[in-house]
Amino acid sequence: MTQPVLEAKDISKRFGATQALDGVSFRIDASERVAVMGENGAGKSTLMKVFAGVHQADSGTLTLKGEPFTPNSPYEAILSGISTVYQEPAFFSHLSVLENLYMGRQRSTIGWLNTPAMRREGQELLGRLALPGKLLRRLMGELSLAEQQLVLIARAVAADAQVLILDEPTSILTDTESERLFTVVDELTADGVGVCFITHRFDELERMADRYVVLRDGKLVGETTDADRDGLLAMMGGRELAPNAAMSTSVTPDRVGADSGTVDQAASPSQASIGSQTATADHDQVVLRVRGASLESTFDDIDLDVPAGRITGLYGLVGAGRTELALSILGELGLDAGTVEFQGKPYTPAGSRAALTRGIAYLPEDRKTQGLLRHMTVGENLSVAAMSSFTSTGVLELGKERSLVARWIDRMKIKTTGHNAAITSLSGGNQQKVLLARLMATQPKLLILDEPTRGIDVATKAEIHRDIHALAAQGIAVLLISSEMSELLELADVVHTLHEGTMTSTLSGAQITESAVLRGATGSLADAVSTSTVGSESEMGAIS
Amino acid sequence: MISGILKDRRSALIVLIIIAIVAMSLISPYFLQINNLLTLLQYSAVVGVLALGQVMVILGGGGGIDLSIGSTMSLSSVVFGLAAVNYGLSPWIAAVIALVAGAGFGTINGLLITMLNLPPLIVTLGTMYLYSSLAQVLAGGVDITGFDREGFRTIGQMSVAGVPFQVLCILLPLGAVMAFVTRRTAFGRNVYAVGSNDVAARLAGVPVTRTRISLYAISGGTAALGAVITASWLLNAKSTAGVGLELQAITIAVLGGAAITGGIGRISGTLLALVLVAVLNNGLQLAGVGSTYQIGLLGAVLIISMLVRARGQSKTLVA
Amino acid sequence: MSAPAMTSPSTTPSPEAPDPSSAAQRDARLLSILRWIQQLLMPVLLVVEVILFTVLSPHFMTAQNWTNIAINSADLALIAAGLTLIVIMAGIDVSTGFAVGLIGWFVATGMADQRSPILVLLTALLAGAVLGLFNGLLTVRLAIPSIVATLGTSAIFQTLLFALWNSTDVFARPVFPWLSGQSRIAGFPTVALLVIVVYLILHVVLSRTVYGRSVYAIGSNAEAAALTGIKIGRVRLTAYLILGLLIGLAACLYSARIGVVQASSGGELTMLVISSVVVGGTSILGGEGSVLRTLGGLVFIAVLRNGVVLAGVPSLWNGVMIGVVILLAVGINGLVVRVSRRQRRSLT
Amino acid sequence: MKKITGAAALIIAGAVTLAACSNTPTSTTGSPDQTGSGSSDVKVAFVSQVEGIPYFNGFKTGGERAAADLSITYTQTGPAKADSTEQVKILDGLVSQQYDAIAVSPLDPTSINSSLSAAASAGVKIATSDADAPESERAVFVSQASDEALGSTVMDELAKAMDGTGQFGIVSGSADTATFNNWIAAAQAQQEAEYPDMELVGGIRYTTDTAQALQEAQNLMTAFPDLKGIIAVPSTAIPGVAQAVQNGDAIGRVAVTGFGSPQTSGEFLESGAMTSTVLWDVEDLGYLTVWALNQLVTETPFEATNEVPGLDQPVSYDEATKTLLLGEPTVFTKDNYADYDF
Repeated sequence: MTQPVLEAKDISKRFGATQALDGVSFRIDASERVAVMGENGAGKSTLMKVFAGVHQADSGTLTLKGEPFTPNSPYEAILSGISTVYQEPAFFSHLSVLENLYMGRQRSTIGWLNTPAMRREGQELLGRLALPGKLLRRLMGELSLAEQQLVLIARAVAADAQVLILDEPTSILTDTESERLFTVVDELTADGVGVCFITHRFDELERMADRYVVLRDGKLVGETTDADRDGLLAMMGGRELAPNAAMSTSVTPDRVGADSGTVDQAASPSQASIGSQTATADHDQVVLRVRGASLESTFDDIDLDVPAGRITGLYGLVGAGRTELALSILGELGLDAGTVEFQGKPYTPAGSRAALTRGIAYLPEDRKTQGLLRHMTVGENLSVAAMSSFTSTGVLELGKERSLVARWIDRMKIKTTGHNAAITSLSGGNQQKVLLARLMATQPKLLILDEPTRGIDVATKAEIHRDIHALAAQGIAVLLISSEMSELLELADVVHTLHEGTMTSTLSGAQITESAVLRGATGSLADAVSTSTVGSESEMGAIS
Repeated sequence: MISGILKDRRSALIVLIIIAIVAMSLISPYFLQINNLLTLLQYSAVVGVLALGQVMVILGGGGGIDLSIGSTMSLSSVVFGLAAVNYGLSPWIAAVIALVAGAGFGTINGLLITMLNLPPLIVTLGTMYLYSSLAQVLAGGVDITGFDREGFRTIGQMSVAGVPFQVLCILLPLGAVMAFVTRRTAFGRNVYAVGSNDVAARLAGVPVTRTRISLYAISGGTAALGAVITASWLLNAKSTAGVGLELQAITIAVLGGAAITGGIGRISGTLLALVLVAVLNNGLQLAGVGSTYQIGLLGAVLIISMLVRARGQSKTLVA
Repeated sequence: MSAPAMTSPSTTPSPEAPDPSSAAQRDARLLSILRWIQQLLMPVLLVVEVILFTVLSPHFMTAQNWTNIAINSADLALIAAGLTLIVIMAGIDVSTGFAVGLIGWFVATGMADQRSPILVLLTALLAGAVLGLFNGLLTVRLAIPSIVATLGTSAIFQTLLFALWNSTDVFARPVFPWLSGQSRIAGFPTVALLVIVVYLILHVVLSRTVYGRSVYAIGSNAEAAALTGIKIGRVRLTAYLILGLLIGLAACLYSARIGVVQASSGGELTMLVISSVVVGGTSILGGEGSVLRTLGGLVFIAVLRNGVVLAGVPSLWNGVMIGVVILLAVGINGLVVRVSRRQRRSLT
Repeated sequence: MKKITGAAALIIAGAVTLAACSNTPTSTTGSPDQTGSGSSDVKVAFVSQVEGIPYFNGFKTGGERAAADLSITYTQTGPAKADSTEQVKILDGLVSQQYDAIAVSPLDPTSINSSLSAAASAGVKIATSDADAPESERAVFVSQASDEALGSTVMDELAKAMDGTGQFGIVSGSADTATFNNWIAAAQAQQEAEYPDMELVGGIRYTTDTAQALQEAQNLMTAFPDLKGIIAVPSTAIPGVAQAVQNGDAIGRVAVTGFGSPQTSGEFLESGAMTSTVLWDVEDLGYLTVWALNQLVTETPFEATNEVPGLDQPVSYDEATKTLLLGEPTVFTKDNYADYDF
């Protein structure tokens, strides 16, 4: 335990305007298990990617077993004994599990594959993770998400690593699968391997790690061996930076019956400026009613009511089926069973286009791949869904378009040089505002927001939160899908929790507490032991 | 602002065209003569019309490319010939039939590509064989002649105020219409949105499939238009009318600034690229450089124009 | 690392949801049927084709005719094998035909000038390597989409051939007598054996070596491949080099077979090569395919081209059949992808 | 921008280099631009069917000889591939270069018509040579030999080799070339009239290149094992067909004749894969064409029989069809092909 396997000193890394890592010093000893924790965008994944050679630090030094270590590529890092399972799975869906297991480090003699040996070892390897050996011949693309994850872990385990980095390995695993993983990790550490986890699962902390390290805004803010949830949460939260976005971990705003926001919303300029406030009469009328919605192996028998003027939260871990549920309501994914009613009338989901004309607008989860029209301007991005409002013959009335765009840029306080700016010239937060404005310009009755603040800076996040409040105050029904606890606690009037495709709880008012939400989301309703998390992490902003 | 102008592919093309014109007029004293310039224009009409169709398909993204554009032109030409000769229809009606047929051939491409999610490169490779071979079979391998020529030759042979009819009354209006459609209509906006990011476009309510199918239909229609122009110009319907034109059309589209990945490019750029290629071809023709050398030069121009582009853009891992 | 003995797997995470729903099962069944069709399409079509032509022409099922087919498609086969590597990595090369013509000119001229056959063969291989690497550099290092880059080089190769040819047909005798198609080993045309050897080697390389694995990995997911340390650029360049060398070899066969090099020699090969690869079932989107499939596609097309003549069908129909088969083959691939995607619930 | 201009410079430089070293199929005798040294200002041109094949090289040799004799300027050019559209473009280009007289060997007699009329109305004297466009406004057609004579000669040659009996095949060039079709029709007519024991099998096989011709010939021999002869039509098909006979070890069993230049056929005449090839003295044709163009420019009418200074035999002129006829076809065999340089 004396000699650190991997030691980082003063690591800094900047992406454009974002200081992703700011002077982080960190060590993993041999046979040690370290959990790295922190909120979205805290820099956890970036730090791991510096170790893994994906990113190169702007400053600072790495040492591996006392030797200076500057991996310029993932390959070098792997060769040096740092093995990583990334959060975004990187595998070869056309190839077999066996081929995936050994890609990049095949057993071979002068380029000649020793397949029998790999198959033998592969069997054993899968066995350690309690996977059946016959899986070796299956195509990776045909496996379930959990199986894929386990294969990738097996792959990393097999790499004779000195340091094993696992970025949220258990988020889609069942408890039995997770336990298997921990057993394997135990064996590895017994052999002197250092293991580094990124995790949000407080319930697993003690089983998982010996030491807990907390990052916040790119800085290392604390280290402890005490798995005390509140203490860790306090370190991770560190709310002094952004009082406006104050997360009250225990207090839930109870706004039943209140038309305007409760906290410091009244003074917010955006609230006053977004649209008229005449729609209040519709409040509480159920806009979207879902009954018995099922989609094979995705979600099952979901009932959901989304009332006007309210923010309805939907919480669940990655893979719980939240996004899929939203896409099914839109009609982008099918629906095996169940009924949907919209504004009191039966509604057959038929795709985003039909949904938009009916007044259902969806803000997609992944801004980059599902939201932005990258080669187009801010104005074109903003107006694309509302083109019918400035054309009747198919010919665009550009004057109308300009004023529409200008109005929304102004209302949403989008920081841009204007209509003709390239969308890619905006910061992530402002891009997200454009996408939100895109939806608002269609004057929707129902807004489905899927992770609306993922990878966005704190200040913009607060603005978007205010906007969401204001929209609800106008009478729009909002379905807020989020894996960020603080967001739901702050915004939602009602929170539904999803676990592996089933609705596990519906909480409202004072019932909405972290532990209650988490119990629902982890499916451990019976298990009342304090379980807590801050939500699944994504550092998309940092990558872009 | 100025750097914006300089970065625009079109300004680079204008510079290139000027340089080319100067160079060509030095090489051949006949180059700058009015007659020659008009001839030069005349030949650009057919390939220009095809390039306009091609650029629409490329703009629509999703690996959009139409290798079958030449074959579609051949097949439409045969359809025209059969309608005008075998069925004795007026060439004007036959022309309309050919246009509809061409759009239909394009729609078949579009349906296969969007409905079955197939790579455009391969689908249009398949239909390239299919259409050109069908053209040969239907025409029995020979040209179809003998349709009523009076009046119909207007398209290909007359000129208005010295400017060839097919340029003044077909190519330029078509270019203008397409420029208008792409920049000023909801359909055009949809095209760029689909080419830029089809998933995002779909979620924003853009009819992705319908837009893409329309693009292939347009491409097929322009190919048929090319066939009609050729038929009127040569006064016969050739079953091999479009052979080799797909390369030229793609080259002009890409040279004009259309990104092969979709979503980037302007109709005006395509037209400028067309002028550049026409100037180079015509100048070299006058200088007595054979047409095979022009093909090679076209290839070099294509690669060099991509090099300029590749520098500015991030490299992709996959071809 | 020491691997402590593990107990046999006690818990088996089941990928398919334990409660079977009819929709998913239907999809799964449809998918497996489609996979069957996908696998069997080419063999079945081949058998049907052979039976059909045997019935239609008494001269089809003769040793002489099969020998002709083999000899006439040997050069095509070599290029198609090389192109398969490129296509598995989601690339394409539309310059192969004129590359053959261009190198063919060097071969024919070398032979006409009475150079040593070994020297001519080496020149052809070297020239093939240079052309292949040139394409490779454009697409790999300069990041030009391969379709655009090779469209360009195809035009350039064509022009170079035209310039070198300079209005003079070059008549060539075979580089080595055994390249001519006359030569037999145990009754088999030597060139056919050469093709088989090349295919076996490439098949083994693709399925049994680290390099082959890397090729599939790049085609399947280039970024993930980079993460595992595969040197993507080098692997892709090597593939272009292999293709180039095979083109060099094919050029020797080509000039021996045709006996003359003219201005447009080789041009007809380009699309046939691509068609062979695609009809064989190698996905143009990358990640899957094999040279053996390509061989199947190639045999299908070669037999088709031969059979229609013997059966008295005008050669104008060739394209119709090739086109239909291409669309059929990719259409089934498309269905498989579509159904499997529906199963995986992905948005894109 | 620098890079783009750089690229521009490169492209233009390439173009200029190409133009400068145009040792390409186009060639010009005399100096077209400045010097009128010794030559008069008359400029004539010929548009071939395809650039630079040996056949049209021979034509050029003859044309240049005539131009030198007559002290005029002669240019010959043509498309890279046998493409009638390209041919029309080239013709229009020559008209805008203000040639005095232009002769064309049209690939397609219809599509060239309008350009020919346009040229004629621009004051350019127009002739066809080597192939005709009967409906056009050409002033004269310089005919190498009549289609009938060519067709029957080649059929006679084949019949001689086949003893006037048995199956034979025809491998032609592209289906839409009028001249080829005329020759073949004449050959078929001759066979039907004179050689009833011969039988055309497999129909006419159209091909676009040598490789295809090879394959078609090979398949013909397979499909019809008793095949005794093949007529190969253009110079692109000849090497393919002959090579097929050679590859198939059928020399002596399958006779090959056709229409091809002696140099293209030489190799195979030597090996015996071809028995003969039928054509005409193309150098003489080139010479006659340029002479005729000069006559047109100087507005000298043709006589019924013309003594052309550079040719051995007098040339007849048919007023009704406005056709100058070079003479009878020439049959090239192993013995005499070496005397011809085209």
